[in-house]
Amino acid sequence: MTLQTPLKPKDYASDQEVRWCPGCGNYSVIKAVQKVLADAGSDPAETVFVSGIGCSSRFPYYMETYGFHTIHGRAAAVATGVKLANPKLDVWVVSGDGDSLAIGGNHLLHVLRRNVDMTYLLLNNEIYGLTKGQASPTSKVGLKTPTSPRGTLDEPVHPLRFAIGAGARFVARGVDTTQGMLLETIKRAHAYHGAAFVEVLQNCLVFNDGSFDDVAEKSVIADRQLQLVHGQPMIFGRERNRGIRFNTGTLALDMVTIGENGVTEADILVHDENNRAIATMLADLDTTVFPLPVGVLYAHPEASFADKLEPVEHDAPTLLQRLDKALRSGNTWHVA
Amino acid sequence: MTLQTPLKPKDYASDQEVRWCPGCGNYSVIKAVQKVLADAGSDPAETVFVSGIGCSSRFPYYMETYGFHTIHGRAAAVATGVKLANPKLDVWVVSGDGDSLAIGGNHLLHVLRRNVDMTYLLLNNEIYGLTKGQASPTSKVGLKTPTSPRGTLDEPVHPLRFAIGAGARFVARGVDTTQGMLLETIKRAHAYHGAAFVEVLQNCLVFNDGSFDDVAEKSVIADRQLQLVHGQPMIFGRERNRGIRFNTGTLALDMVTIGENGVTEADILVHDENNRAIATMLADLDTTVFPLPVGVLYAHPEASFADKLEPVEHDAPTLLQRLDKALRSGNTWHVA
Amino acid sequence: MTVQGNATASSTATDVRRTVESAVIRFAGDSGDGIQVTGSQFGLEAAIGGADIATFPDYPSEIRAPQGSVAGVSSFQLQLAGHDIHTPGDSLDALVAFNPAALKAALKDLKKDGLLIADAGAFTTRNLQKAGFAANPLEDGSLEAYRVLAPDISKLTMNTVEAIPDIDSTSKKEALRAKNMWALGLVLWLYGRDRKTTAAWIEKKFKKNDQVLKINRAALDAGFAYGETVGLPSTIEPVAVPPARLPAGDYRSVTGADAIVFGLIAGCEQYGLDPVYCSYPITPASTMLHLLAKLGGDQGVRIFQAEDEIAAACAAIGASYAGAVGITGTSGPGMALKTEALGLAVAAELPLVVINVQRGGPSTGLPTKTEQSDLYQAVMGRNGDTPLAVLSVSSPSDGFEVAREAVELAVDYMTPVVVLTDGYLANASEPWRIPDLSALERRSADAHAVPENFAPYMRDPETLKRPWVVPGTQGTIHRIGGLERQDGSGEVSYDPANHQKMTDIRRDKILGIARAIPAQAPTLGETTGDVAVVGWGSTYGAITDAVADLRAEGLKVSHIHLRHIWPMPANLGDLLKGFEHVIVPEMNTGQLVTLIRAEYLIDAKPLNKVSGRPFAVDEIAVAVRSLIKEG
Amino acid sequence: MTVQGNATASSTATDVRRTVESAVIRFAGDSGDGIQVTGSQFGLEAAIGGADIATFPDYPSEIRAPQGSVAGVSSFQLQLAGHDIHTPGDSLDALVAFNPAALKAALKDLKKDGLLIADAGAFTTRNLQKAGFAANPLEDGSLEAYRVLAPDISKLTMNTVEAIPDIDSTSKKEALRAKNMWALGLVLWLYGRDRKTTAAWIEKKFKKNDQVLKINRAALDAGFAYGETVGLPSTIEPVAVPPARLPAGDYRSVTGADAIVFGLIAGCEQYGLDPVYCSYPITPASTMLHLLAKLGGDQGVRIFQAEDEIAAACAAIGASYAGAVGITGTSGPGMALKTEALGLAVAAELPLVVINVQRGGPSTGLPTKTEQSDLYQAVMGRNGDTPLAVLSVSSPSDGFEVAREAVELAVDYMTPVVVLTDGYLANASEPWRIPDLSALERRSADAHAVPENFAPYMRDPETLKRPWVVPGTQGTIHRIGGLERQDGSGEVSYDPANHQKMTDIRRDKILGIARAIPAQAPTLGETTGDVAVVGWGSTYGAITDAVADLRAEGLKVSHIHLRHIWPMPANLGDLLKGFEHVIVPEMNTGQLVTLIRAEYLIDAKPLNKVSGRPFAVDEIAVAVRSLIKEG
Ligand SMILES: Cc1ncc(C[n+]2csc(CCOP(=O)(O)OP(=O)(O)O)c2C)c(N)n1
Ligand SMILES: Cc1ncc(C[n+]2csc(CCOP(=O)(O)OP(=O)(O)O)c2C)c(N)n1
Ligand code: SF4
Ligand code: SF4
Ligand SMILES: [Mg+2]
Ligand SMILES: [Mg+2]
Repeated sequence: MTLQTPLKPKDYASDQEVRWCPGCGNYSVIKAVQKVLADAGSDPAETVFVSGIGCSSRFPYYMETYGFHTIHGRAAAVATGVKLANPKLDVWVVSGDGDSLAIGGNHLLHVLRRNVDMTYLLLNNEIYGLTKGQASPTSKVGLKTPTSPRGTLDEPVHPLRFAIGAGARFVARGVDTTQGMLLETIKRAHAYHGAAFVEVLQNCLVFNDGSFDDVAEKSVIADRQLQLVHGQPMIFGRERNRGIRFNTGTLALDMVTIGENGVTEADILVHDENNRAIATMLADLDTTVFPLPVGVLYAHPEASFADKLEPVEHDAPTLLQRLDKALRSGNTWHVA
Repeated sequence: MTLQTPLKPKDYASDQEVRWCPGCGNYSVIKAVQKVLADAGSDPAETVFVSGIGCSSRFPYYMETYGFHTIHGRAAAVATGVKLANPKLDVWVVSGDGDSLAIGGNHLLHVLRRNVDMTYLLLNNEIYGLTKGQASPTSKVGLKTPTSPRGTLDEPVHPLRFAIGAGARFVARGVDTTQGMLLETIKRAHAYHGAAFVEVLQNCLVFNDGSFDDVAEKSVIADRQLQLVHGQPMIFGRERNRGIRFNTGTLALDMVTIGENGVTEADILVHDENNRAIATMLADLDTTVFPLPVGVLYAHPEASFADKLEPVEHDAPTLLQRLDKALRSGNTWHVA
Repeated sequence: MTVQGNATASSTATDVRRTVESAVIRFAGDSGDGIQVTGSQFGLEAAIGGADIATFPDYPSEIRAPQGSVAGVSSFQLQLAGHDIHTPGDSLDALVAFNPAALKAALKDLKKDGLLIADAGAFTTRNLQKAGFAANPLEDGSLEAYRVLAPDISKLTMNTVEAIPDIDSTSKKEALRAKNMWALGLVLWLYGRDRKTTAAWIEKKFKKNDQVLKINRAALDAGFAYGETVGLPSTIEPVAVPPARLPAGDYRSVTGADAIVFGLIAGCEQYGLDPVYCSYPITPASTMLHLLAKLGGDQGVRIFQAEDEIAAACAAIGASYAGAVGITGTSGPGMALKTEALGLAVAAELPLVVINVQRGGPSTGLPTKTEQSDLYQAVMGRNGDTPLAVLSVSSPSDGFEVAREAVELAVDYMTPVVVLTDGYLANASEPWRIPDLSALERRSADAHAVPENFAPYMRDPETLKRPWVVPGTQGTIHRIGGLERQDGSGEVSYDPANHQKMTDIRRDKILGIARAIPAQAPTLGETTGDVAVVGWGSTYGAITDAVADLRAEGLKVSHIHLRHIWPMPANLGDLLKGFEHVIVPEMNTGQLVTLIRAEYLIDAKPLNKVSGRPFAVDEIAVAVRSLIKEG
Repeated sequence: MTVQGNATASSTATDVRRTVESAVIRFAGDSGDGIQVTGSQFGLEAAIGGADIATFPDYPSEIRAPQGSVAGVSSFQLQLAGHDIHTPGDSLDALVAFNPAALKAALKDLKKDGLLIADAGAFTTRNLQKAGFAANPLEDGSLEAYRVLAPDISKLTMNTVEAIPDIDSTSKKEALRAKNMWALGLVLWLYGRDRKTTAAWIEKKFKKNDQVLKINRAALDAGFAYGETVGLPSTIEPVAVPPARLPAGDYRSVTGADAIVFGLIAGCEQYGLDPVYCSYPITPASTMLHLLAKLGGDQGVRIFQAEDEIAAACAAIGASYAGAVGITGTSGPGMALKTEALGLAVAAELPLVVINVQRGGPSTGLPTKTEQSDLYQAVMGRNGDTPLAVLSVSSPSDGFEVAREAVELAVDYMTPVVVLTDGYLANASEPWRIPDLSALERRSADAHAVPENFAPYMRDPETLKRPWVVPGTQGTIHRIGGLERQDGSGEVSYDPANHQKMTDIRRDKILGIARAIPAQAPTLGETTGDVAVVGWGSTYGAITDAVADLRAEGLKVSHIHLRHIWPMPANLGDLLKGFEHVIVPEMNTGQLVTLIRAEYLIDAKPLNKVSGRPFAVDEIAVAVRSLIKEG
């Protein structure tokens, strides 16, 4: 439901004191979300934020909407229940990398494959913030933390690759330092009908400061981020002369410079949100070399969970008659 | 450890009465596994089968090796613990589609991304066998079961796609009706150093009979299965004249006939186990139209979990001294 | 199909039958032999014919346990009687054994001089071996203590099938599978029951396969005719069981699983709320999910087969949060997985109904066997001081009332309510008078009403419940969660005094339920006496029959059966103090007895049985007698 | 670094100080103010100087709770004394408040005439407002009851830093963060402690940043010098606390978390087994994982940070199955998630040590506050009849012995053992005499020995444990799992009689531990009397001090503190029956008291406190006195 008299972004902010560290990346996410809701004219009373546990999961407290701060890793499952009971509600899940991909990995898998109608924000700071800085499943190899004093060993989970593998129909990425693109991406996700998955790279300045500097620092954004727009060539760079090409020899993506080695704009791959194979390759790019793809990698509208739900009869008197009928179906007999 | 005097496949069968329904697809899997162990000269005493709960998870009882029939969905986690305590053991996990992808999805994700050294067999019958035929997360849309009397609605999880998305370094598929290929595939998996994931299409003749007939029935195998061999072109068909081509226009895989429309063998895509993008496309193929890829889709050797484990000091007297040192590190003082 | 019951139970007017007040019959065979179907159909015919019945289905946990093995025996026991009964009976009047393994497993329960019907055709050397018989008991004289009727049922069935006109040869091969119908026909005749309902059931079940339909129909008739026409030995006489004097009304048969499902729906309808049932398949709880799936949206029900029990519990909590009645059903190990989520429901103070169909533990344990060993888990198995209400079901049909009440308590107190039933009850069936739904109390017209001066954790002064104001409501936006909250405002609070207060409120809210529930009365017997036999759950039938027997002996024994496990009825302590001895039979190592001892400091004695099978009436009677003797 | 303690505690020989037997001091401020570090360093200096100490760190659950707010106050309380002490003290002799919010939160605990040190520089209008003060309490006369010392610590610190030669301007901006060191310096001087250890700590901690090192060093010295040289008002006199007469030996300071870690390692080494610690981070259990990670393979330890608590428990079970000692540590909600896996460990009869660092519940509750509300969960919180052993820790250093014993019981009985500690104990520290490891008993040389005629579920006749024969052993191949198993052979078994037997064995095995553990003796007082105060866990200190006080009044009160929660010591019932009254103080709504009542039918009375804070000594004393008065 949208409002007749639209509200301002700040009207979506609750009166609760925000308890994130000053400078935390979460601030820019909540700002973007409030703007998205305002732009969409969303009715706060019809909007629900569900979260797990973590710094990121405090999100609902700061939103002037309905909110449920549940238990670690289970927001997706609770949100599914909310949809089951009232498919009309606008449901958001906000979760951290630990919450979504350590303890909550299974539920995330299943909301994505079921295409449960929700906007799912995974605030990825590659660390356990709330519990004071342990390695998370997205921590880069070698990160020294209290649980990995000599550096982590395990290959991290890659949120976008995981989401695509789980069968997600909407997969996107944003970065806390790139407000405009983040806003656009969340707006697209919110407008998507089904499970819209957005990973947001979010700096935790206390326990993992600068983990994304290499791609997220303001000064490098133009060169180090590939802003994806459906139907547009994958061009990036301060001079807008660099691009991504599909190499038909290696069957892999290449990084090229327009005007060099005979490369022209026509050689540049045009982004097609509907191509899952290319989305996978984009998600797989080694971003120490390639730019970081941001925006909507994959979007493939399909019937959502709520669309497929069996209609439910609500009218009590009718129901009573139907229950009576059910009780009397099959073999019955009368005792006089 | 391999044996000096090799054993026969039947030596790996325990004296337990097998309690699968006569005709169950699990029989051909256990036969293949016993042969793989015999061929590898595996020492039964150094071999451990860990399973969850389900028909498939009864597997360890029928193997003359160590075995642990654990709880539903947790075999991967238990097996990880076995590796932690004794990295030398040859660890297998046998699990069902419900066990691995409903309740156990999260642990499967994490053993795959950590590359924990084990051969993981997911016996996929697209149904909950042991609990009498409810829909599983891999059930095809529309399947009528006691929990979906009017047909399932949710899009299934796709095991191979999931495994690749989870960061698996070895991803393969076998079919219960294709013994030879199944044997070869499990052999490759067993030989792989790290987490080797094999999906086996396994017919449950009681609750989901014929779910794979369309690709697995003996008579259609040649035309409906694409047997992948590293370095070989992707050719299939009774006449070995059909093939898979990479279409550089659509950036997708095509099905072509050699000798038609100017297609020659040179146009056929050569299977490269190391190309994750192609593996993803193969996993994604719509097998109602395309043949079912079987064999090793993706194999990318990398340091395994056990390789990376920190060495552990075992010698008790030394340890005692070291503990004493630890106790005395930092600030201590003496009271006379 | 409604047939007129209470007519003469026998099908042929020419029969001259001895009347017996009750009979206990067990069908036993391979799991592939169709034992469960045979038993159910017999029960149905008996019930429709006016008898009271109680059934006990028992089967192995493998889908196809090894043919011919004792471990693979599936059985179905039932008692039919011309009066009100409560158990499927201790020892058997008749045993129908489809193979040697079945005989091996069940013979010890057959009464001396009881009737043994065996399929001689199945007593092959191989089958005898598999069952561990050195010689054929049908031939070696070892069954002399019983009345044995051992036709070659297999062959007789084959012959019958051969004789059907137009039967094709592939179907003939399948004919042996109809031998259960042959046996059913014979037993129906022996006990003077009709076979119309079974005939109709065959028509419906095999309507897509005319050949199989004919085969089953013919086998049923042939078995029946065998009794009627083949001269049976004089020791084997047909009997009649008179109709039971049940209260007037329309009846159906329900299993414990069915009754709970209907009760849940009825409970929600009282409030005009939708049930949302979220579950993950697990034996023996799945049957509830199956029935709910079948009933579907038509009954206002939404079901959700979750990815695991954690998700099921969490989705149910989400559904309650959004205004439906979230329900989650499971069995022991699944209940263990829901533990953390139940804590959230307690902290968030949301309604939630949890059905736990207990089974043999620990761990995977004995999945298809019954036990009552999850009481501790239900009452105390959570982190923190996390009280909730616990109810229990005493008989298959009792599930209706208990499930209905569970919904009421959940909504009226904004709390999770755990309902304990068990594998025995879930599968067992009994005749049930269909309740008059129009008499259902219509409760609080708007469960989601916004109280004046709304605050999320304001309290109803009577029940201490907080208001259930749901997302979508204008003007009451708020946030809840599992962190401790300020009483009233519901804001997150770390204030020590507030935590103390909230902990006390949560405890008092649940304890306060004791004021709303009826005082405990004895099920049977006086309110004082020598021995109180205190039970809960499915021991009901065995205890009540045992107490009836003891009272018939003139002993001052009463049966006190609890529906309300937590909180316990307010008068329970006083009631129990009126007895010299208190004994608590439980199918566990002593769980309710611990609560009673701790609450009332009464030296209640445990009587425990943990064998995966319900108590026999006699086991209880013996224990009570020896208690009286001792002192 | 080892320094010689027990020397004169004061640093300057010229001091003339009044001696006090003990002092209770609290540092309080914003979580960003470095309160925990300040408190720990003070404690360390006090301990090294020969005092006994007990500490109580307390902090909000946000990483950076809102600056200046009462909810954001972090505090660190400690008692130092010239004698053996057990608690961080009830009321404060001195309070160091770094801002108005800290004053607001803590003032109620300051004794009349107590010393209040406040940073006047932080009492700005804005901060006063945030803390909810209408006027500045430092100026409005409202603090007359206290001895107030309120220098502008912020400014004094800045001035000090300004005066350091070669200090750069960016570092100057950070200088304010050193005000905690200034305050620490002053308090160290006031209580006659040294500052050498702190100086060395600063050198080490900031060795990579010379500027910050100098700043902190200078601030520490300046605070100390302020006391020494600035004429303090005569009401504020420095004091000396004499050294405590502790048993001779080498000492270190340990937190409860440290002690458990060391105990686990020592326990495993007794058997020559490797500890494999599998865990998922959760407050307040993570610190154990951190220490174990640091110690690493060097100590024979393998750690595994699992994807969740279920995986952690299962991996630990897998590790035990493969021959290591599987250990899993967590806190309440994580413990809830492990429930199902614990059932598997009980059924499979594998050793497993589970450490539960209890925190405020239910659900997420009060993650950084302490509570003892998981006892029910530990003893009874599983599906099925699923007994295991439960131990509890009474003081920070007690963790060593308890963890060691937990390993012993797990291995000697092939069973999971749950160790209950809590958030208060895990974070609190005390001086600890480093144990003589060479005196550790070397136990059963080969824990994995293959017994003669090996069968997986054969039993040791004494302990009833099954043999721990691990994969990799030749000639003993077998399979285990969570389904019920045949006694002896360990094959899957659905046999009713066997299930009964196995259930009884599992119960008796655990109850049999009672024969192996020492009889319960009173911690303080006689074995009979008027009142037994029965405690467990971290209430130890408060109870023992309260009982000491009561006994000093001549009352016949004893303190009985349980380490063994399940099974309880064999003589406990008899012991308790020797008292007129039994009272059980617990930081929950009454859990141990339920067990005691049920076991012994003794009218034990609960004394409950659930505010997230430990009992005060006086709260217990008052309750006991009124019990005596009443009855
Ligand atoms: C069952 C359970 N296990 C563990 C915890 C402790 N815990 C709280 S938040 C968290 C992880 C936080 O990391 P993340 O999800 O990445 O969120 P962030 O704080 O980084 O935003 C953990 C382990 C818990 N609350 N509950
Ligand atoms: C915690 C828990 N939940 C549910 C079950 C019941 N259960 C046993 S096996 C199974 C699923 C079986 O399906 P699958 O894993 O596909 O194995 P299959 O029998 O098909 O081989 C379920 C739901 C259980 N044993 N434990
Ligand atoms: S700890 Fe990190 S993630 Fe958490 S609020 Fe602070 S900066 Fe943000
Ligand atoms: S039920 Fe299906 S999967 Fe299970 S043993 Fe039978 S055929 Fe195999
Ligand atoms: Mg994080
Ligand atoms: Mg399956």
